[in-house]
Amino acid sequence: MKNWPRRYLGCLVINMTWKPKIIAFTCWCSSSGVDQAGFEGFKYPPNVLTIRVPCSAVVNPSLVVKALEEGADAVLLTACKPTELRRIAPSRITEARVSLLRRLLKTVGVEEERVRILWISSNEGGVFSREVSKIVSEVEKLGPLNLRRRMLEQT
Amino acid sequence: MLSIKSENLRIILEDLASKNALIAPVERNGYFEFSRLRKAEEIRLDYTNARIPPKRFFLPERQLVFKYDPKKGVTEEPEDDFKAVLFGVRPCDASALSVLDSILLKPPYRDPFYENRRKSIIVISLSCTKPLEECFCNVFETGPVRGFGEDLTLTPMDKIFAVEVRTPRGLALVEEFRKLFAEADGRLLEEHENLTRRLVGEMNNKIRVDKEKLVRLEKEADEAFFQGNAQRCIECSICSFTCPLCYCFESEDCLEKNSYARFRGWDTCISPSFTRMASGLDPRASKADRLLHRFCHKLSRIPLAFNAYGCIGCGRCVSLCPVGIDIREVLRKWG
Amino acid sequence: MSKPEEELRTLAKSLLEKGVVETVIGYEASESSVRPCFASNPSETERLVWNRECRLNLARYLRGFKNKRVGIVAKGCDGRAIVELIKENQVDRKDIVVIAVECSGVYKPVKYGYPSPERRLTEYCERCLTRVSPIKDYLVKSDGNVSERNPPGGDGGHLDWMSLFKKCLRCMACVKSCPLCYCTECSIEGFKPALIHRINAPEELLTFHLVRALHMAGRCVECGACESSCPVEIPLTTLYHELNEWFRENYDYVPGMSLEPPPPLVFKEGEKLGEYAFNKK
Amino acid sequence: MGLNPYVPTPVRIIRVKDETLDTKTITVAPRPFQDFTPGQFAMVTFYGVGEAPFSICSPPSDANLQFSIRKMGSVTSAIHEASEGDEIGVRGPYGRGWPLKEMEGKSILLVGGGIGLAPLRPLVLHLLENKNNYGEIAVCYGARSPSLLMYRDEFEEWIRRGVDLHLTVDVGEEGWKGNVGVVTTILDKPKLNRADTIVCTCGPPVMIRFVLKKLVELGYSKENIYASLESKMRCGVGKCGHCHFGSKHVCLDGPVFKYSEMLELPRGISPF
Repeated sequence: MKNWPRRYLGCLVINMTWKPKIIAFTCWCSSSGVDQAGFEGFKYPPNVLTIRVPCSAVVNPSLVVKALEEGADAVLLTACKPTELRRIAPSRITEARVSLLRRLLKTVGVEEERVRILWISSNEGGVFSREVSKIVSEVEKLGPLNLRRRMLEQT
Repeated sequence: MLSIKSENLRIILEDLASKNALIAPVERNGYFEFSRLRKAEEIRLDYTNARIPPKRFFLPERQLVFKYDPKKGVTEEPEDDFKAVLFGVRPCDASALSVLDSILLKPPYRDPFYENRRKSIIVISLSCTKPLEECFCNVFETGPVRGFGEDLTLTPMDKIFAVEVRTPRGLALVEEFRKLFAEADGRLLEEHENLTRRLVGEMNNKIRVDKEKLVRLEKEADEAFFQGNAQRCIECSICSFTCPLCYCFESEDCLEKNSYARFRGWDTCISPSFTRMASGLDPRASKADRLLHRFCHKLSRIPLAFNAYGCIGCGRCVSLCPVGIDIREVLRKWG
Repeated sequence: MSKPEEELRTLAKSLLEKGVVETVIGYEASESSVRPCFASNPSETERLVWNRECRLNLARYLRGFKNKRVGIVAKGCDGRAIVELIKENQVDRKDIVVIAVECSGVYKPVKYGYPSPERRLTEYCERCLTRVSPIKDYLVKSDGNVSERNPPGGDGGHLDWMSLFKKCLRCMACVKSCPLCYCTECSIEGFKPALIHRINAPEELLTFHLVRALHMAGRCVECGACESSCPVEIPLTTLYHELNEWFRENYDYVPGMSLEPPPPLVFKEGEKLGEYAFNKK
Repeated sequence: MGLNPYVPTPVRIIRVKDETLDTKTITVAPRPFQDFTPGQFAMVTFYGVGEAPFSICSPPSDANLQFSIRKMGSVTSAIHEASEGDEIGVRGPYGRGWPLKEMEGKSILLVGGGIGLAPLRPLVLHLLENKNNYGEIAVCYGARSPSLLMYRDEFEEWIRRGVDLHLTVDVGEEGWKGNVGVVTTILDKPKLNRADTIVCTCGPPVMIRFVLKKLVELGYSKENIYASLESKMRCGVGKCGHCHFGSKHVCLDGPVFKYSEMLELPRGISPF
């Protein structure tokens, strides 16, 4: 049987004893920053899974919601710093979207800290590893999200 | 006919609830609905009717059909033990179950999931003493006192319930708690009869239907009437989802961990994708046709095939339709 | 028949007689409540009514009347929806004759299996920003008292949304009754693979509602059409109001109030985006 | 599995053959059911994607099962991507096939259009195998272009075994010497006793409409005309309601309908 195209982002999340699972959507520029973290030997927690996207502004907030539903404990968007960017608008859009999404999540009772935006330039591998470690420990404190189970349980 | 005192009924309900085998009407979030209960106190015996019909216990919104594992092959997961007593169903909704029986269990193919659930759930109906404004069960004779399809019929009199045993399964339940029931005396029987007469008389809608006339609906349908309603219709599926008799289902394959699963769940003939084929062809492309199909199916095709109406007059679709499409109008015009 | 009703009928009749419009979309009485009415000849205007049961947003039907001149009976929120539709290039202002009626709020619907049929204003009407449509060609004055709106402020935080969503049957009545959900293919189904399954699974309901909320953010005119048609009474407008509050706080933008300011975070082709500089040198 | 009619039996694809540009014929084995009538259909599942109805296009005498599948939606696309050895699910046979009883002793005209030849192929092969029971067999078949003719490589064999085959295409291609035009233009070619011929037709709804009209004009008896109609199906056993039109379920009472039954069907599904 062929591998039928994987339907869910959640398939990428491996189930093990609980450690925060974090999905990071990295834009092209910042993903080279993430790569650089690897080259230069900066350590960052292995439970961050990066998905490279052309620009942070193409990340539809629906996908962030879907990632959370499918089992991610937090979603991280790394974007170019607005001040360093030739085109400012995309990062501003991302920023606005994330802010809106956080408001929405807060309203429905999901901790807003689970959706983050991180400004990473292409040469900031060190910053990335430092910030991500911080985020992982913060998410660890928040505990597992388990949105699906929460939706199933409440009657 | 038997009778049972209210306090004795409580004892039975509490016993069932403690076994986690009681589904009864409760008020949740501002409306009545059926729910599996742990404590019998929550039951609202004064309820009007549940907004979501009890069909969801027999035909769930989403149900696993089978699982397929490329390594192990097809596996059918046995359903969890669903043994329960569905208490307090209105006679109209109970009648819907008997119509569903004739459709879904029609040979040669019997729907195994429905049959399974039907076997494991005992239905106790509770006569309707305060019919709602939208109700028209008297039209199809599915209420308000007794319907068909239930195992026991309870009719509330003062402080006492008249109990009518309808099936052997109902009798078995009565036998289990035999001490709590009493034989009904002549006075009770008389009272019961009076109540029945009064309740049927109280239903204030003046709809009369003639089956012979109604089955011609399909041919004699007034185009303008259905076009007018179609213009209003917003194609939400409230009417089908809240209909105790709508049984159409959709199936869908999903990917689960290392296996594929097929689920089935409610579908609605009002949706434009209901008959649209992959090639884009749609034999029922217009909204008016879909509405006509819905009404014809209920009012002329099921009567033709099964000697029962496909509508039981609960009035859910009438009340819940956001744009006021009213099956009673159809009945008045063609009934 | 109340005075505004009479005025409304006369107005609709004259519009149809003069041939200004082909159809007037309004409300007519049904057996238990009111329902939409499409009057296309003058005699049909006798059916038009106006009362506190007129909940459905008629702007929802405008997309079915492309390139036809229609008159529409509009409450304040219906008018806001029309404004949004014009802004989003869904309808042409020239094609619509807005018959604005002064609205003093609509009643919460009495639905099947409702324990206490106590008639009161809906929550979203108590938050109403405009009792009269922001765009209008004709105005029908109401004799009811037009109360002041309550101070704005989100209050969606205190509800247990998860258990509210859990009841959802996903009948899509909220989508189908919404004047602004005009997409021919809903994005929730349009993604490949789809974001949620076709068959309602309780664990996916949160995603469905959050995605819909995100799509309504900054567009929702809080007409309550979704909420009043919902068979399980999820107070969706409260959720969307919460997001609209975000737009008001951050951009001082309220959807549907006027045709003028373009919606924030929407850029037209060729427009210079703030500090956007595209310099090839 | 037993009594559950909704669960397909896993079978393996043993052969995939390209029929036309967008159509493949897959052969699956083992056949999960004993007997069937030509014209019946089966529900084919591609696990994880979905299920769709396909008419069986191999004769009942064949130990394997064949389906001709045109790439249309998600299930058909998935099957097109499948290769030999893959497992798919089949359940069936469902519906009412061609009226073999009525055909006995009579001559038979089959009219197909495009992929509509698929449900007719088992009938052709079945009739040829039992030639003594039936009269003359004629086939009129049309497709949009010569390259879209199904079962092209079998035609010679059919003719050799006595089928009066007439082909037509809507648009000719280089090297095409046959008739150009829609299938109704060749309906008068087979020389049969029109009053006593059973006609079976299958194809797109528009084609069926015009073929039926033409057949009646040509003097074929309405009593003897049958057509196979298509509709969306989910369960195949008359429960899900998707193929419920008028008082008929296409999956139970069809897909083969008599002329008189088609008159009763509501507009849309009815070819008239």
